[in-house]
Amino acid sequence: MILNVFTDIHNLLLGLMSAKVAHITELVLIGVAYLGIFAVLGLFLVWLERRVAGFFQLRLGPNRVGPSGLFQTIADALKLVTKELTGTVKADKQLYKIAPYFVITTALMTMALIPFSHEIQAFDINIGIFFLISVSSIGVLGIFLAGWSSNNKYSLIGGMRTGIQMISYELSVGMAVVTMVVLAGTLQISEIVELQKGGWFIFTGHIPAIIAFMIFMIAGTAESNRVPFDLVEAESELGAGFHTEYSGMRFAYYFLAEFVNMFIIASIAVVLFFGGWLSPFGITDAIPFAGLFWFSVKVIAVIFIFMWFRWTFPRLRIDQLLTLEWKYLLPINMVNIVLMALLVWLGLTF
Amino acid sequence: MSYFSDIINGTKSLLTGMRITGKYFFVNFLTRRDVITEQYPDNLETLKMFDRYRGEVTMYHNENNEHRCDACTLCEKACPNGSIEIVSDKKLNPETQRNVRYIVKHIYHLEMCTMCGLCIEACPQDAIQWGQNFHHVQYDRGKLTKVLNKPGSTIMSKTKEKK
Amino acid sequence: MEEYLTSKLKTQEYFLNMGPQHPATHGVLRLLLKLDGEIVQNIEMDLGYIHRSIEKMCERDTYKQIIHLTDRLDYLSSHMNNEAVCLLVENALNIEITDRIKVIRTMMSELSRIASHVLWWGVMGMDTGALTSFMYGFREREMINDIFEETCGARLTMNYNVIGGVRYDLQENFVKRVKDFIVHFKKKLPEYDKLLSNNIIFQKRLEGIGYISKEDAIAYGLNGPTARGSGVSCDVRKIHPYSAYDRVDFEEILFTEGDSYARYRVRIREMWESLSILEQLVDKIPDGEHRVKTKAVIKLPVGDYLQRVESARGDFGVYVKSDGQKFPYRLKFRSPGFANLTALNKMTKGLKIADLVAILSTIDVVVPDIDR
Amino acid sequence: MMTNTELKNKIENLVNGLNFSGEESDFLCVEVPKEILRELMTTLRDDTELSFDYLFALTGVDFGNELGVVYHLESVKSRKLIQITVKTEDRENPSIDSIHDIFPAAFFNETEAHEFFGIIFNNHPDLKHLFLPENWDKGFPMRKDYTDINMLVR
Repeated sequence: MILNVFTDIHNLLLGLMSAKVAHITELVLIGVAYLGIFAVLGLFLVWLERRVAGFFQLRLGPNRVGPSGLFQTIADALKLVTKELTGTVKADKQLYKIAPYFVITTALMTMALIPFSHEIQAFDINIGIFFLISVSSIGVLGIFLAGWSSNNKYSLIGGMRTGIQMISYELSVGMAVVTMVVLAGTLQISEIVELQKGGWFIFTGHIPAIIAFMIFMIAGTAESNRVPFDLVEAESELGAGFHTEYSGMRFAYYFLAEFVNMFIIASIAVVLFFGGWLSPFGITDAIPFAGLFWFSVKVIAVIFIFMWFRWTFPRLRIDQLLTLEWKYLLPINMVNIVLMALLVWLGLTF
Repeated sequence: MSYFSDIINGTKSLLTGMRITGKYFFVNFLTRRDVITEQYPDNLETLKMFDRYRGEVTMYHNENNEHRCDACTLCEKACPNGSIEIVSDKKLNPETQRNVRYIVKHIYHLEMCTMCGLCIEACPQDAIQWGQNFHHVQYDRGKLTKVLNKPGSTIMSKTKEKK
Repeated sequence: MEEYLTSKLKTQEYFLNMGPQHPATHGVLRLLLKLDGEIVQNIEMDLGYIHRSIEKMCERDTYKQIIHLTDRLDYLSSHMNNEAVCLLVENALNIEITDRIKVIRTMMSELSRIASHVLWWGVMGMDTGALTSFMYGFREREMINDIFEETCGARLTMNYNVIGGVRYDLQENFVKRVKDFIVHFKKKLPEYDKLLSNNIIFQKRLEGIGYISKEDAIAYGLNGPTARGSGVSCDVRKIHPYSAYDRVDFEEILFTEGDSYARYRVRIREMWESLSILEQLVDKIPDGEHRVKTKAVIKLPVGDYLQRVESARGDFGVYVKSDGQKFPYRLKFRSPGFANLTALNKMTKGLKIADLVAILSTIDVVVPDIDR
Repeated sequence: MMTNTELKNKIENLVNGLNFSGEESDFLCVEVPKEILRELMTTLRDDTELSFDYLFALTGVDFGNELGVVYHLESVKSRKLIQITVKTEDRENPSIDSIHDIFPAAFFNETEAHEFFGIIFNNHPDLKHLFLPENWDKGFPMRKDYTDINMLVR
C-alpha cells in the first residue's frame, strides 16, 4: 500500500521529465529524506540518552518542553543553530571547517545501507557489510582532523587518542562481523536478513555467535566513542576532547553524528545477530512495513544496552584500552572465527 | 590460566555494576520512586524550609508596625564583615523628658552577609531574627542592600511582652 | 629499531595548562603539566585563585568572629574546622564543656565526615568516568544535609559550634533522622562496592597508581586518609583524642599498599567506622547544657596554642599566637589538603594524564582549603 | 612518653645555644638562632630517640621588630609535639636557611611564607609566587605593616 507511494512518485517524476533527470531527482529526494532521518534520529537519540540517564541517576531528565521533554533537544538544536561559530585564532581554518563534514558524510553514507524494513533500504549493494565497515572508518578522519586543526592541546590529545583507538577497534568490529559472514555466506545485507528467517543468527550460530556479539558490543562501544571508551572526549581529563574548540552548529554536527554512529553500530548488530526487520517467529511477516517497527524495537534495545554501559562503567586508560583490544579481544576473536568456520563446516549450526 | 579467570571475574564485576544501575533504572522508569531531585521552581509553594534555616536577617514587626530595636548598635559591632549599618538619631521622650536614641535606618547588606548569626546572638532585645527566605536572586547587587525597619515603624514600648 | 626511531624522530616535551577551569581540578586549582605525549613529566602548581587571606582576616576578628570564617576553608568538613577553633579557645581558657556538647560535636563531625566522603566517592566515580555514582553519593549526602539544616540552619557552612558549646540544642527529630540514616546507609554502602570498588575497570585504573611509600608520606607531611593509605598511623581522633572520641570504640583504618586504590578503600572503610561511631552514640546522648556560659569578650593569655582535629581530609590544625588581646596576633590554619597536594608531583611522575586525574581525586583536594 | 623537661634536657645535650620555654604547656617551645637552625632540625629528625620526622606546620610570623618562622614538628613514633621558632631581625632582607631538603613538606610552605612575609629561604630552589599573582608588587600582605584600602578596619 505505502509501497505504492514510492511507485507513484516514480511515475509522477517520469511523467514530468526525462528518465535520466527523474533518476537524479529521485536520488536527491532520497538524500533529503535521509538528511531528515539523520536529524530526527539524532535528536531523538539525544533525548533518549538524557532521559535514560535521568532514570539511571535518580533524576527525571528533560521533562519540560513537550510531552516528556520530547522537544527539548529540538529547542537545544535551535539554540545551537543560532550560536556564533567561534574558533581559535591559529586554527588551521580549512581543515577546521571541513572536519565536521567528514563525520556527517560518513554517517549518512553508512545510513544508506541500513535496512529499516524489507521495503526501505536506499542502497542494497552486494558487498554491503564490507562497504559499511570500510566507509565507517572514514569517520575517524573527521575526529582526527578536528583534534589536529583546532590548535588546542586538549583537542590534539583527543585526536591522537582517536587514531589509536579506532585503528585498534576497527579490527575487532571487522573480525566479529567476519565471524557472522562466515555463518551467513554472503555480504549483502538484505540477503543476510532473509537468511535469518529460519532463526536469528545469534541462535543458529550459538556459542561463537554469542562470543562474536559480545565482542561486537565492546568494540562497537569503542567505535562510537562512548563510555567506557570515550577517551576521545574524556570530559574529566580533556575538557571536551577533540571538539573543545567547536561551537554552534559545528559542535551539533559532531554531537548528532556521535549518536547516529551509535545507531549505525546498533543497526549492524541487529542485522547480524537479531534478524534485522524480521519479527520473532515471523508473526507479522505478512504486514508491509511491520518490519520498521521490529527493527526500531530491536535497535532501541541494543542502544539501551549501550546507554546502560555508559551510565555504569568508569573510563579505561589509554594503555588499558589497547591491552583489552590486543591481548583479549583480538586473540579471542581469531579463535572464534576458526570455531565458527568449524561449526559451519561440520554443520553444527542450527 | 589467570587469563581466563580474569575475563570471567572481570565480566562478573561489570555485570554486578550493571545490575545496580539497572535496578534503579527500572524502578524509576516504572514508578519514579527513587527520584531524589527537587522540581525546583515548580515546588515553590510546597517548599518549606526548616525553622532554624538561616536565610536572611529580618526584623520582627508586630501588627502595629512596631519593632523592638533600640539602636544599641551591638549587632553592628558583632558583625564580622560590616554588613549591618545603623543610622540612628535622638529624640526627646515626652514621658521621661530624656533624649532617647531611636533608629532611622537599620541597613542590612545581604550581599556581604555570611549568615554567621553573631548579630542575632548579640541583640539584647531580640529585635532581629532569622528569616527563612532563600530566594534572594536579584538582577542588581544594589537591591540586596535592605532596610530592615519598615517605613513609619516605631519602637515597641518595653511593657509589651517579649516574643 | 627503537634506537633508530628515536634518532630519526624528533620528539618534544610540551606544556599543558590544566585549570583553573578544568573539570578534574575540583575548583580553581591550576596545574601546569610538562608532558611527553600523554606521560606526565613534571607538575608545577599555581595556587591562589581562591585565596581570601583568611589568616589575615582573622587577625582583625575576635575569636567569636573567626569561627564562621573556618566554614569557608574546607567547606565539606566545616563542622570540624569550627570545632578546632572552639576547642582551642576552650582549652586555652579552661572552659569546662558538658558531655552533651562533646557528644553532639562528635556526632556532627562524623556526619560531616560521611557527607564529605560520600561526595568524594561520587566525584571519584566522575573523575574516572562513571557519572552515575555522583548522584548516588548525593542521595546520601542529601539526608545528612537535611539533618544539618534542621539542626544548625545551614547545609554547608554550618557554623554550629560556638565557644563553649553548640549554637542550638538538638532538634527532637535529630535522633530519629540519624537512626533512619544509619539504616539507609547500611543498605547503600554495599552498593557502592558493587558499583565501583569491585568494578574491574575501576580497580585497574587505581591499583598500583600513585604509589607513595610510608617514609615519603611522613616526609611530605601527608595526613588523613591519604597517609593512612600508605600505612602511616595519623588519625588525630586516636593519637590526641578530643571531644567524645575517647569514649567510642572505633578502628583506625590503615592500608599499607600506598596506591590510589588503598586510599580509596581507606575512605570507604572510614565511612563504616563513622557509621559505627554514630551507632554507639545515637542512643546515649547525655542530658545537660548545650552551651556553657562564657565571657562576652574572649581574650587568650599570651602564648602559643595549637589545636588539631581530624577533618574529613586529614589533620586540620589551628595555631594561634596570642598577645593577650581579643584578636589573635597570628593565626595559622594548617590545611590538610595543602600538605597532601605537595606530594602530587611525586605520586604522578611518569604516569598518564588519566592517572593524574584519578590521583588528584584520591587525595581528595578541596581548593578553598588549600588556598585559605 | 617523654615529658617536656626530659625532652628539653635531651635536646640541650645535643645542640647548644637554644632558648626553651613552655615546659608546662602541651608542647615544648624552642627558640633557635638562625645559624644553627639546620643543625637542630637535622638532629631532631635523625636522633633515634627523638625522631621528629613529621613537619606538621610551618608558619611565618611577623613579630613586630623581627620576622620569623614557627615550625611544629611531630614524632610519628611517640606523637610528641615540639615548636621551634627562628627569628631574623633584618626586615629589609630577611633570610633564613631553607629546610626543604630535611623535610620535603617544607617546600611549598616556605614558598608561602616567602610571598606573604618576604622571608628569603636560602637554598630554596623555587621561591616563586604560589598564591599571589605573578606580577604582585604591593609588598608582603601578611606583615603587620601592610595596608590595603579594601581592608575592613575595626
